[in-house]
Amino acid sequence: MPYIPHDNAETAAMLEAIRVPRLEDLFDEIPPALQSDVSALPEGCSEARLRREMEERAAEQAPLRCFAGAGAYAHHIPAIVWEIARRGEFYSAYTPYQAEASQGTLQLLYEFQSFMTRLTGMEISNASLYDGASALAEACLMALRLRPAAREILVPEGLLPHWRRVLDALLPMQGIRLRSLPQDPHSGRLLLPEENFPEAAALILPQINRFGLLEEVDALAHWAESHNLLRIAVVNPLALALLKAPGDWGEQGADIVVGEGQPLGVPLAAGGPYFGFLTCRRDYVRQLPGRLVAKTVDAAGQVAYCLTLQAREQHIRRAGATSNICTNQGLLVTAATIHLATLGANGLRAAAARAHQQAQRLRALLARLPGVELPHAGPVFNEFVLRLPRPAPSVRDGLLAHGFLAGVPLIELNPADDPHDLLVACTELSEDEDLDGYASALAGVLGEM
Amino acid sequence: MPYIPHDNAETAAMLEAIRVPRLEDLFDEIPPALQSDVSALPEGCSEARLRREMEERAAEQAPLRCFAGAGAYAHHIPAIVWEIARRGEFYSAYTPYQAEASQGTLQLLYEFQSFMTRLTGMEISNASLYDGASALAEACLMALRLRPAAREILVPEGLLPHWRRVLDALLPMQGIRLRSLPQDPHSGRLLLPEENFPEAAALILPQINRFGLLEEVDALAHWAESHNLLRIAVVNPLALALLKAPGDWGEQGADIVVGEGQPLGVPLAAGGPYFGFLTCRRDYVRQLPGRLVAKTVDAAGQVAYCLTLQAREQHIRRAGATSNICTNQGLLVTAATIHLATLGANGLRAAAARAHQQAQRLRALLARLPGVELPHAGPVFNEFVLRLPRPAPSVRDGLLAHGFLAGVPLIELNPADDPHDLLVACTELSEDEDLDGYASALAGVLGEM
Amino acid sequence: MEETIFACQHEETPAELELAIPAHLLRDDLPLPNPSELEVLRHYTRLSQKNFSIDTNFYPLGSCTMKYNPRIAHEVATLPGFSRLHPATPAVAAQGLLRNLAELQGWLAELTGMAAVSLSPAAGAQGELAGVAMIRAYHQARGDTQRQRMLIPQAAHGTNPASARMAGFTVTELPNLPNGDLDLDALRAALGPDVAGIMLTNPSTLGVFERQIQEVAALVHGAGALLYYDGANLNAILGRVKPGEMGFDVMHLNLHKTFATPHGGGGPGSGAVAAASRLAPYLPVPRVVGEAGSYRWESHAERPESIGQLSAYAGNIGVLLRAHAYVRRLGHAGLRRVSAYAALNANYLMHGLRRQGYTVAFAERRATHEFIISVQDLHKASAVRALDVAKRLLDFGIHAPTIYFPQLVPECLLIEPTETESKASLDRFLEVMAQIRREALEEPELLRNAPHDLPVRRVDETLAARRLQVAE
Amino acid sequence: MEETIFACQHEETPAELELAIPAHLLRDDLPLPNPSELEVLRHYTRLSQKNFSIDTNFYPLGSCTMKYNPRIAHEVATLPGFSRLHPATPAVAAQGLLRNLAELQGWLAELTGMAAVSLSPAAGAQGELAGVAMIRAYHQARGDTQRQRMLIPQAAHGTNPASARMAGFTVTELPNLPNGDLDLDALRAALGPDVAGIMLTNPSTLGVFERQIQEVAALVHGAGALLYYDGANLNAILGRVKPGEMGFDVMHLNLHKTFATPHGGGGPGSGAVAAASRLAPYLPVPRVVGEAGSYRWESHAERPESIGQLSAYAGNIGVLLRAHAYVRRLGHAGLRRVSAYAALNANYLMHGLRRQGYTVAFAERRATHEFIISVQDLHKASAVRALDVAKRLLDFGIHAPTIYFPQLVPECLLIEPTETESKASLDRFLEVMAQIRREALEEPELLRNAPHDLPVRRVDETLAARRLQVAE
Ligand SMILES: Cc1ncc(COP(=O)(O)O)c(C=O)c1O
Ligand SMILES: Cc1ncc(COP(=O)(O)O)c(C=O)c1O
Repeated sequence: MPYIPHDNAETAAMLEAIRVPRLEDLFDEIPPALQSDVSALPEGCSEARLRREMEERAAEQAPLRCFAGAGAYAHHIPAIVWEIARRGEFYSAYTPYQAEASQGTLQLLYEFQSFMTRLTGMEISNASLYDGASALAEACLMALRLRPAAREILVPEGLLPHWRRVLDALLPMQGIRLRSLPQDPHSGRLLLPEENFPEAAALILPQINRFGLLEEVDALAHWAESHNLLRIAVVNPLALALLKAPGDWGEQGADIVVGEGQPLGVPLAAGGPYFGFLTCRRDYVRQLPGRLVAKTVDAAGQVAYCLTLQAREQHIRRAGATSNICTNQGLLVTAATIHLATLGANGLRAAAARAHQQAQRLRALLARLPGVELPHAGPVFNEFVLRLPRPAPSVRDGLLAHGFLAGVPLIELNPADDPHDLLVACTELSEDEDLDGYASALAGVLGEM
Repeated sequence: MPYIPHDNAETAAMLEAIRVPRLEDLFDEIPPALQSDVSALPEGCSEARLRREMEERAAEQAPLRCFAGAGAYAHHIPAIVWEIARRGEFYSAYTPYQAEASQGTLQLLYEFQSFMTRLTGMEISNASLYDGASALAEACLMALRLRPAAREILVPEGLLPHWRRVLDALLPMQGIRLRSLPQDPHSGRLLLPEENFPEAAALILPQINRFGLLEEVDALAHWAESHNLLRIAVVNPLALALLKAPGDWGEQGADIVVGEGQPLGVPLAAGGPYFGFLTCRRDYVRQLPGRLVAKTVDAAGQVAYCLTLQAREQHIRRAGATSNICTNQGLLVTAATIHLATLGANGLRAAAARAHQQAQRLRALLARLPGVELPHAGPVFNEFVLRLPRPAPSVRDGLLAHGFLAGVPLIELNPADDPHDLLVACTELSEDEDLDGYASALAGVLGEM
Repeated sequence: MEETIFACQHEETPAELELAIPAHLLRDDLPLPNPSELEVLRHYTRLSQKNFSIDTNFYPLGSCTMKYNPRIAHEVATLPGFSRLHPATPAVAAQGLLRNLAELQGWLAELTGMAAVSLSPAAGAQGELAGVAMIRAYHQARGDTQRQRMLIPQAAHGTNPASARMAGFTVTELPNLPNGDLDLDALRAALGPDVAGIMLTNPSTLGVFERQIQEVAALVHGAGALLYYDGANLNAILGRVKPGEMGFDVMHLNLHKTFATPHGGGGPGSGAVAAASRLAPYLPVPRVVGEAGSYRWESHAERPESIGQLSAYAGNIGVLLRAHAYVRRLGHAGLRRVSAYAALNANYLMHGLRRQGYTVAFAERRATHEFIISVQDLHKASAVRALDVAKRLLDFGIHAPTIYFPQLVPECLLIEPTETESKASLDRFLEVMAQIRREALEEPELLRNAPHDLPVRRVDETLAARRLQVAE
Repeated sequence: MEETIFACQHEETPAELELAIPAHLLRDDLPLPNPSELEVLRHYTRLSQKNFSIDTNFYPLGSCTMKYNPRIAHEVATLPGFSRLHPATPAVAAQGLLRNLAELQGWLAELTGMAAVSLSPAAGAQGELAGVAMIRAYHQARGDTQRQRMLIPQAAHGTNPASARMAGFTVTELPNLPNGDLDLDALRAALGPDVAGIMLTNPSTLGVFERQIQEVAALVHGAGALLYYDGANLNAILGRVKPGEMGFDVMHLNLHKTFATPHGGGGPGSGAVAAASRLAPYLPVPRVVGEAGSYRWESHAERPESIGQLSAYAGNIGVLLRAHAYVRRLGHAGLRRVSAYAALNANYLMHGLRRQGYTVAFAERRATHEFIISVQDLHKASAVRALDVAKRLLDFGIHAPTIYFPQLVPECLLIEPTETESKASLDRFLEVMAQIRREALEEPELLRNAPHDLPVRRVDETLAARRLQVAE
C-alpha cells in the first residue's frame, strides 16, 4: 500500500484497540446515502510507471531557447539553490508557527526580508504573497486602508495586461475603482497626467513597463507626491541590481513596493509556483498583508527568530485581517534567499548587466532585418518590443521549429495591441550564438511567409 | 573567483600576516626550472555555460530502452534513494575515522553489513570494495591467505569474461595461477570436474553464469567441499531475493561471497561508480579486505558505532594489510542501503520476480521469430542468450535506431564466443509494451538484413 | 555563536558595467553580501537542520494534514520539460503539461462530485476567495444583488471570514451544538434574502462529521443561498463522500494537504476550485480544455462570466503536477485507503489519549481524520496551558499539534496524525503524551520552561513585537 | 532511544510468485525489514544529520583535501543522458560521454606533464597498483626480471607499500632528513639492480616540497629504476609544477581530492593514472581514443602490452564527469589559483598556530597546502594527546585534522585547510585552537573526555573490536 505503513496485523490490532470491527465502520456516522466511490478514477501505478509516463510527457516538446518574458524570465539558477531548498527540512516543514522548531526557516525568512528591504530601499518586507500580480492587488488594498476615504487606484496602461486583469478581478468586489492612465503612443512611456484625482489613494508605478521600457520614475513619483498620492512601485527584483531603488524615487521614495519574485531562482514552470514580494515604509507595518519574521531572544537570552504581528493575520483577526492569505509561497522564498546569497551583490549586478547587454545586442541585430522595426526608442532593461512585418503569433509559431520561443505577441496579452508586435526578452543565459541563431531563424521565417 | 572566497583585502591581510609579499612567493622553495604553467588548458566558464554544454552532450543520444546486462542492469531506483544519498551530510562527508562525528554514516554502514549478511546468508560483510570484479580478486587473495600453501584458484568459464580479465590482471602479479574449468557446451552450465587440484585454494562459483543460466550450486559446492576447496560464491544481489543464499549452498555453505552492488540502487552511469560487496564466515574476519563497522557503546554507555579491526588496513599495517584499498565506494553503499530499506523484503522479491517473469516472456517471444534460436534450455533469472541468424553486433546496432539497446553481443565480451549470440536482460522496468516493441523491431531489422 | 549570511562580505570592487541606461535611473550601491558558494551552502544547510519537518519529525498538526510528500512527485514535477516551460509557451509546445492538467481537472471533479474545476488558485484561501466571488457573481447575474451576507460557523478556519470579506461580504457567525453539529435553529434564524451563502467544511474543524449536512443544504438552498465547501479536511473522506453529493455548490481543495504536496515551510500550496454546473461558468480563468493532442488554455473570450484571473498565470503548476502524480500513483483504491487509515490513526490516538485521562472533546463521536483534546483540567490543576504541552512535545522530537483552534474548545489541541504515520510512531506519541501528563501534574515547570533540547529555548514573542527588528 | 531500521517490520505475507526456477535453487525466506517510505526517509535523514560533512563543517584534514565539491558537478554528472547509459552501449550511442572522457584524459596529461592517461582506476590505491604494475611490466618487457624491490619513504601513505605488495614487490623504507627532505645517502645505499622503482609524493606527506627531486630522479634513473608519483598532494602545486617535468615516470591523481569530487563518506574516488611515453603502452585498459564525432573505447587488441583491466568496466565514470566539470569550470587560471590559495591558507594557519605556541614541524620551511604540528609539549605537560585535541575540536564543529600521520612526527596533527575556506573560517579555527591549548594546560580532562556536544560521547573502539558485533 503505497505510503501507508500498516500491515494487516497492525491494522487488526489498532481496530481491536478502538473496538471497531472493520475499517469501513470508522465511517458509520456518515449517512449511507452520501457514501459513494470513485472507481471512475484510474488504477494506481508503480513509481516506475509514473516516472516513465511523466518523462515521456515532459519530453514531448524539444527544449526551446527562451526569449519570452512579460514578467517571467529564463534566468540561470545556480545548482546549489534547489539542492538546498529541496532538503527535506525546508521542503517538508510547516509554516513556522512553532518558533523553537523552525529556527531554520525563520532565520532564512529574516534574511529574505533583509535582502528585499536592501534591494528595494524600503524598511519592511513581508515573507511572500502568492505572486507579483496578487501582491499588487494586496498593495492596493493596503493603500486604501492607509487612505480610508479614497476609492480609486491610478493604474498606468504600462502595467502588464495580465497583472491588470488580476486587479480587475480582485479589487472591484470591494468597491474599488481602477483609473487607467494612458501611455504616450509614441514613446511608449507614461504621460504625466494633467488631471487631479481627488478620490485616488495611490499611483501604481511600474518600472519597467509592459513594453520593456524604463519610465522616468523620479518625475512620476514627484508628480504623485505633489498630488498627495501614495506611490506603489512595481519592480523586477533582478533589475534592481542596477536600477534606482524605489526607496529613492522622487523626493520621498515609494510607499509600497511589489514585484514578482520569479527572476530570483524560481523555475519558469509554466507560470508557477512563483512568489510575490511586498516591501513598505515602517509606519505602514500594521497594514502589511502576509507573514513577518522578527529577530528576538529566547528564554536564555540568545538570538532567536519568530513570526510577529500575527494579529494582522486571518488566524487571529479573521474577517478583520489585512489579507486572507495563509499558505504562502515559502519554498520559493527559500530558493530566492539562497539564490540572492549565492549570486551576492556582484553576481546579481553581473547577471542583470549581461541580460541588459544581450537585449541591447539582440535589439540591434533584429532591427537590421528587412521589415522589422522598433516602435519605441527609450531605454530598456532586458526586454523590448519588435514590430514585425507579419502577425507576431504566426512568426512566433514559425520559430518554434527552429528551437526558439521568440517572445510574447503583445496581442496575446492585450487584444487591443498591435498584432505585429512581439515582446522579446534576453537574460544572462542568452548567449551570442543564440542571438545570432535567433536573427537568422527570424530572417528565414519572415522570408518564407 | 569560483569557489575561492578571498577578496583582495583578505588576501592582502593574510599575506601580510605571514610576511610574504605576493602569492607567487609561496612557491619560492620550488626550483624555478620546475615551475611551468598550463595555459594549454581551456579557459574557465560560467556555471551556466557548463550546464549548457553538458546538457547538450548528454542529450546527443536519444534514450534507449535497455536490454543489456552482463553484470549491470537498468533497474528502477526509487526517487527517495538519491534524494537522501545526495544530502550534503552523506555526499560530502569523509571516511568515518572520527566516529563521534560520523555516526550517521557508521550506523548506515552497519545496517548495510546487516542487510548483506542476511541476503547472502553469511556472518560478516565489509563496507564495500571497488566493484564486483575487483571484489572477486580480493576474495581470491583472501582465500590464498586462508590457504597459504595453495597457489591456484579454479575459475569456471561461466564467469563473466570482463570479470575474468580483472583476475588475470590482478592475481598473477602475486604468483597466483588461475585454472579454468569448462562449461558444458550444450547446457551452458559448469561440468563437475573429474580431476583433483591439489594446489588450489578455492573454487569460484558464479550463480548466475555468463549465459544467464542458473548453476546447480548445491552439487558444485558439495564437490568443492569434498575436495577441501574454499567456495567463493559470485552472486547478483537482487537475484538473491529469490535464489538460495550462498550460506546455504551444499552442506557447509560458501566461504566467501562477492558480487556487484550495482543492481541495488546504483545508476548504470556507463560503468561506474558501482561497488563490490564481500561477505564471509566469521572465522575469516581477520583476513577480510576493506572497512568494517561495529556496534559498540560510547563513554556514557549509549549505543554507538565505529570502524573496527583497522589493523587489517593499509593505514596501520601498510605492506602487510589485507588489501591496499583506502577510498572505497561509500556513497554507492549509502544509496544501496537506502534502496534495500525502501524496497524491503517484499519489494525486492517483487522486483526480482518481475525481472525474471519478463525475461521468460521475452525469451519466448523472441524465440518465435524466424531464424532465432535459444542455445540453452536451462533455467535463468533475468537474462538469456539468443542465437541470431546474423552477427549480433550488427543486429544490436540496427536496433539502436528503433530505440532499443538490444543486449550485449557475446563476442564483445569474449572474442571466442559465437558471433551470433546476444545476451539479453530484462528488469522490472521492462514493460509488456517494450517486450512487444523489441520483438517487432527485431523482426524488422532481421527482415531488412 | 550567531551565524549570519551578512557576515560574508568579501567585498570585491565590482566591475565597471557598460549600460545603455541613463545614469539618473541607476542606483549607486547594492548593499548585499558576497558570500562564497561554500559559505552559502554551509549556512543554509546548517539552518535547515534547525527545522522540524515531516522528513524528520511526526507532525500531528490538526487541520494541516502534514503527511508524507512522496519524493517521486517532486522528481516528475521538476523534470526540465515541465520546469523550463515559459508560461507564454503556445499550447502546441506544451501538450504533455496540458494533458496532465486536464487529467487533474477531471480527477478532481470526480473526487468532489462537481461539474467543473479550475486549478488556478494559489492556495486554499485564494480558492475560498474564488468560490465566494463566484457565489457573488451568480447572484448578481440573476439580478439578486441584495445578498451581501455570508454565514460562517464560529469554529471555521480564519481564512473563511477573511476571504468572504475580501469578496465584499459581511460575515455572520453561527454557533455549533455541544455534540459538534451545527445549530440548525441558529441557521434558520440567520438565513434571509440578504444571505448569499454559507461556508462550511465537513468534517468540521471540530473533527466530527456534520451529520445533518443534507438538511443544512436544503435549508440554505431553500433560502436562495449557496453552499461553499472548505476542502481543507477532504483527507478525512477522500474517495468516500463527495461534497457535490452533500449539496455543496462550490469548494476548494487544498492540494498541499490532501494531495501530499509539501508545505515548504509555509507554501506553496494550491487551492483548486470545483463547482456544480450552475456555478461552473464563473470559475476563474484560465482552464485547460481539449482532448489528447489538442489541449489548450481556454481563452478569456470563451469565459465571459468568469470571475476573472486571480494571478498572473495559470496557478501553481508545480504543485498541480505533484498532485497529479499523487493521484496517478495511488489510483482510486489507494485514495480510499488514505481516508480509511487517516481515520484509523486518528481514532486510535483519540482512544489512547482518553485512556490516559486526557479530556477528548466530542468523545461520544467518531473521530474523523482529527480530533480535539482539552487540557483545561491540567490548567486548573497546575496552571499548565495547551501551549506548554505543545512546547514540551518538541523536546521529544514531535511537532506540536494545532493549539487554540478551534477557539470554541478551551485549552485545546487539535490532533491529526494522518495516514502515513505508522503504529509505532503513534504508540510513541501516546507514550510521550502519558509522560507529559505526569510531568504536568508533578513537575509543571518542566512544561512551562519547555522546550529544553531545541536549537533555542522558548522564544520571546512579546519582545519581538515590541522591538520589531524585521530586517537588517 | 535507539532508532534502527530493523524495527520497521510491517510483515505482509508476500505474494505467491510464479517462477520458472527449480525449487531447490530458491530460498525460503528473506529476513529483511519492510519499512514504509516515510520511515526510510526519516530514518536516513536523521542519520545524515549526525554526520560532519564539508557542507556543514570545516575539515582541516591533512592529506585528504576536503574542499568544496561544487554541486553543479553533481548535477551535470547525473544528467540522465549520462547516468542511464549502460556500460555496453556502443560508442556511436555514447559520443557525448566519450568526448568528456577524452577531454579529461588530455587535460590531465597537460596538468601532469605526462604523455598519456588512463582514467580507469577506481581510487588512488588502485591507481598506485596500476602504476607499480606498469613499472613491473616495463622491466619485464625489457627482460630485466630481477627488479623485485620498491623503495618507499617511511612517511609515505599506507597505500603505497600496500599497493607495491599487491603488485608482487617487496618494500624497502627510506628515511627523511630532519628538514623534511629525503635522505639522499640512504637512497644511494638502497638503490641497486634489484630495485624496480621508488614511490614518492611531492610535496611529501610532511607538508614540504622535496627540493632535491631532480637529483633524486637522476639517481633513480641512473640505477635503472623508475619513479612513481603519488598524486594525492597535487592540490599543492596544481597548474604550477608537473610531475612529468620533475622526472616522474608514472603517477596517479586523486580526482576526489584535487578535483573536488565528493568523498561520499568513504568514496567513490577516482585514481586516474598518467604515464610518460615509455610507460604509456602499459596503461590499464580501457581508454578513450578518437576525435570529435568518432570517439571510441580502445580495444584490447590495440593494447597488447597493457597491464590489463582493473575493474569490470571503464572506471568511476560519474566521478570522472565531476572532475571534467571542475576543470572546465575553473580553466587554467582557476586551477592555478587553487594551489595559490591552498598554499596561502596553509601558511596562514601555520603562522597563526606557531604564534599561539604550537610546535610546528619543519617550521623553517614553507608550508605547502598542509603542514604538521606536534602537541608533544602538551602531552608532556598534561598527558593530553593529539587524539584528545582532535576530539575536542569536534565540540566546536570543526572536524579533526589527520592525526598520527605521518608516523614520523610524534603526537602530530596534519592540517590542510584547502583553498575553499574563507579567512573567517580560518580565524575561527585559530581562536578555537588557542582555547584548546589553554584548556589542555588548565583543564586537560575537558580534552580527554571530549567530545561533549556530539550525538555520542567518545566511542569505545576497544570494546568494538572485542565484541565484534558487525551485523544483526
Ligand atoms: C480548515 C482550513 N481552511 C482553509 C485553510 C486555508 O488554506 P490555505 O492555507 O491553503 O490558504 C486551511 C489551512 O490552513 C484550513 O486548515
Ligand atoms: C598521500 C596519499 N596517497 C594515497 C592515497 C590513497 O588514495 P585513495 O584513498 O584514493 O585510495 C591517499 C588518500 O587517502 C593519500 O592521502
